[in-house]
Order: sequence, then structure tokens, then C-alpha cells
Amino acid sequence: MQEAVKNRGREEQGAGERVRVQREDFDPGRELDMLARGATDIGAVVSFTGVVRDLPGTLHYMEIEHYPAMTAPAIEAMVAEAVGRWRLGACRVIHRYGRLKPGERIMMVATAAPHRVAAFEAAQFLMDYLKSRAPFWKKEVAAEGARWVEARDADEDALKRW
Amino acid sequence: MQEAVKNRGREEQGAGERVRVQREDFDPGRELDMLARGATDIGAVVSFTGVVRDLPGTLHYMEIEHYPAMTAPAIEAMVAEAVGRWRLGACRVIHRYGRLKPGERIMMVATAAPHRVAAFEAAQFLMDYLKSRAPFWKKEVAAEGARWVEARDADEDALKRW
Amino acid sequence: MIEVVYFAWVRERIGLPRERVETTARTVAELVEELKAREERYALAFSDLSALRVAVDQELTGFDASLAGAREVAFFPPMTGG
Amino acid sequence: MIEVVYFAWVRERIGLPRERVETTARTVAELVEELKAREERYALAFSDLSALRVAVDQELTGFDASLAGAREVAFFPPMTGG
Repeated sequence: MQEAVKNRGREEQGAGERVRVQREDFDPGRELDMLARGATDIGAVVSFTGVVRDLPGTLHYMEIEHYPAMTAPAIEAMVAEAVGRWRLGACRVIHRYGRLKPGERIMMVATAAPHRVAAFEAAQFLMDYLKSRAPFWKKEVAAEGARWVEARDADEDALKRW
Repeated sequence: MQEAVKNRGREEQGAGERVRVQREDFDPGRELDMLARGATDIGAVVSFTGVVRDLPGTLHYMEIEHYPAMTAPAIEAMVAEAVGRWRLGACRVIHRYGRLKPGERIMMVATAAPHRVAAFEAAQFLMDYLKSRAPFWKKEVAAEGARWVEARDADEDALKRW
Repeated sequence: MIEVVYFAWVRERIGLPRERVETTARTVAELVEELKAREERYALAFSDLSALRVAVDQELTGFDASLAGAREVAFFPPMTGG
Repeated sequence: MIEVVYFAWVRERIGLPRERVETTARTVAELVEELKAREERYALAFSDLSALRVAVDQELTGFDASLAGAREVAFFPPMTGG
């Protein structure tokens, strides 16, 4: 009962769900705080945050397109697999879409587990799957023109280790 | 010049150093914010936070002892190796000592790199080395009595992959 | 009737994000052949299937997948999330 | 004169955190033998060297390390940080 009240309190703040696909930015520190709260037997928390790079310094913005009907369910399936396989105490995935400028956060994965190896592996598994199996497409709009980011063979290969 | 002013501003807040050994708690969200700030060519930020576990529910507190003259220099050497080997854009290690209760944060590692694989590997490298090569010793004080946490063979083995 | 959805450069080449298609295709591959026969822009978008991915009713699948009972088919390039 | 420092259960068994030691030992191993000869609590603390680690002037090293020019030697169990 107390747990139910706690969860309701979280959802009212709009941050209770373990998968979120949104246009708005998020606060990694707040997500980490929420993640551990209420969870038991956690010794290790790992987070990954993806940021828009601008190596040559000519990127105007990145446009991220996604497949709304599929995105959250596809990520939720990945999270369910990670939680079961590494017995995670808590897990969170947030991915943004829309127009993002250099330096802006794109997405975040956070995992909590009793030990460090499980938390690290689960976060890497989720990143590898998000990269190649979640329906997002990135377009870079730069001074030189616009181009769709191409998938790399290395990203597809990364899935083989799981 | 502008960079120098920015760095001075950070140090005044006491959070500019990339290695900190302290009794006080820290704020992971603030550390992640500071890490990326001012750094260039960062696409990936990975963090690890260690938390005091209390699996059987009988732990009163954990007492962490360290070797003050050696701790920060030893960690700084690990950080220097990680930064060079994975070409990190930024890196932070914070480790607490003293008396910590269940659920309290023990330490944090954060790495920032152009790509996710480098950021993940560097964070795991640092965790593996901190576990077995940084001069910290943990004592668990529980209802049943006090005992020094023993090093595990698996932790020593983990170093071999680097 | 089936809802056909396009993303990223597939959407740009075909020139629209989604359309309702009257079809008798039994598989995704047959649907692709029907679409290619329509107009040059479809033929162009579907010219190299190895550069495309497909989802039927929001589940990733292959081009040999059946369309029996399917309501939505989506075509897009390999994903680049994360 | 050399500063000898103890941590964790080594400190607890010997009963003090540090002490200044007058020694002619040329290696860590010779220093350990001198200390073990002193009293039972030292013999106990150093009874299994495989359970101990040593640092000379704050650098991890082995028991065969030279003490030439050394100012501080630390004895402790395997570390358990992180």
C-alpha cells in the first residue's frame, strides 16, 4: 500500500515510467535519484548519457525521427529482457526526438543491480539494442547540407555478443 | 583565458579536480553536469555509482578506511592511464571514506568520450582498478558483529582483461 | 486495405509519410513489388532491399513475412538511435 | 629510521596505526622478519604474507623490494575499494 502511494507520487511527477520517449530534455541527476529510491538490494548504478557531437564544428542541429506506435513498446521489450537477464533492481530508458543542438542530451540509460558487472553489462546491452533495434533515425543538418546518419556495421556486430 | 576563468570558477566550488577523496556525500547529477561542461567532442557519458548494500537487513554501517598519503595519487595514476588509453574528453572519480549507512553513496566514476564503447570501457577499467588497487578497506558493522570485507578472486581476475 | 508507413530517407524519396494501400499481396515482398510497379519514386526507394528494414504491425520482421491479418507495414533504413 | 604504517585488520592485530622503527633491514622481507621477532601480535599479523600487501613510499610493491632510501612502509590486506 505504501509502495502504491509512492508510485502514484512518482507518476504525478511524470517520471515514474521506466521507458520514456519525449521531445523535452531531462535531468540525469534527478533520474538517478528516482531510480535508486524505493529499490532494494542495490549496490551499483550505471548510467549512459548520449550527447549531440559536433566534431567539425559545422553542425546546425540533429533531427531525430521515430516511429511513435512502435518506439516505446520496442524499448520496453528490451528493458524487460535486461531486467530479467541481469536481475536489475531498477532500470530507466529515456530517448528524445525532434531537433537537438550540439551539446544537447539525446538519451539516457540507467541500470541498478546488486553488483557492478551486472549493472555495466545490462547498460551496454540496452545501448547496443537501442542503437540498432529501436526505431529512431538521425539526420544531421550542417553548413554543408543535410544527411541521414548511416548505421555502422560495428553497431550491428555489437549485438552478437549478447 | 576564458577557459582559465571557467576553471577557476569550478575550483572555487570545490568540484574542479578530477579525483576527490572525501568524507562528505556528493551529488551525481551535479558531477555529470560539471563533467561535460567545457569539454569538447563528447558524445557519450558513462557513470558508475557505488551504494552501500544491506542484503540481510542487519548492517548498521560500513566503515571505510584509506591511506591518505597514497589514495589520491594512486587514483590519479589510474585516471591518467584511462584518459590516455581511451582518449577521454573528461573523467571524474570521487571516493568517500568514514562511516556510511545502507543506501548511502560510496563512490562514483564518470567518463566522457566521443563514442560509447570508449566511455564504457574506461569506466569499467577504472572500477576494476579502484576495487583492487586503490588503498581502501571496508569494514561491515552489523548486528552479528564487525568484519572486514574480503577481496574476491573475481575482482583480482577482472584486472587481467586490461 | 493496409496502412503503409515510411520513415527517414524512404519517406523523403517516396514523398509522403503514410498511405492506405489496396493490395492483394500475401507477403511484404509482394507488396514491395506492387509499390515498385507504381511509379519511379517507389522503384527508387525500394531499389536496394538490403538497405531497408521492415516492420509489420510494429514488429521488426523480414521481407518474406506474411501479411495475413496485418494492419500496418512500415519501411525504413537501418535504425540509428542511441 | 623508517615509518611503518598499518591498515585494516593488520592495524587492529598489531594494535597501532603507525610507528617509527630503527632497522638495518635491506628489504621489506627482512623488515617483516625483524617485526615478527618482536612480539606475538606481530608474528600473528605477519603469519601469512600471501594475505598481505605492501607499499613502499606509497607505491605498491612486493616483499622482495629494497628499502634503500625508503621513508615509509605500509602493510595492509588486499584492498576492497569501489
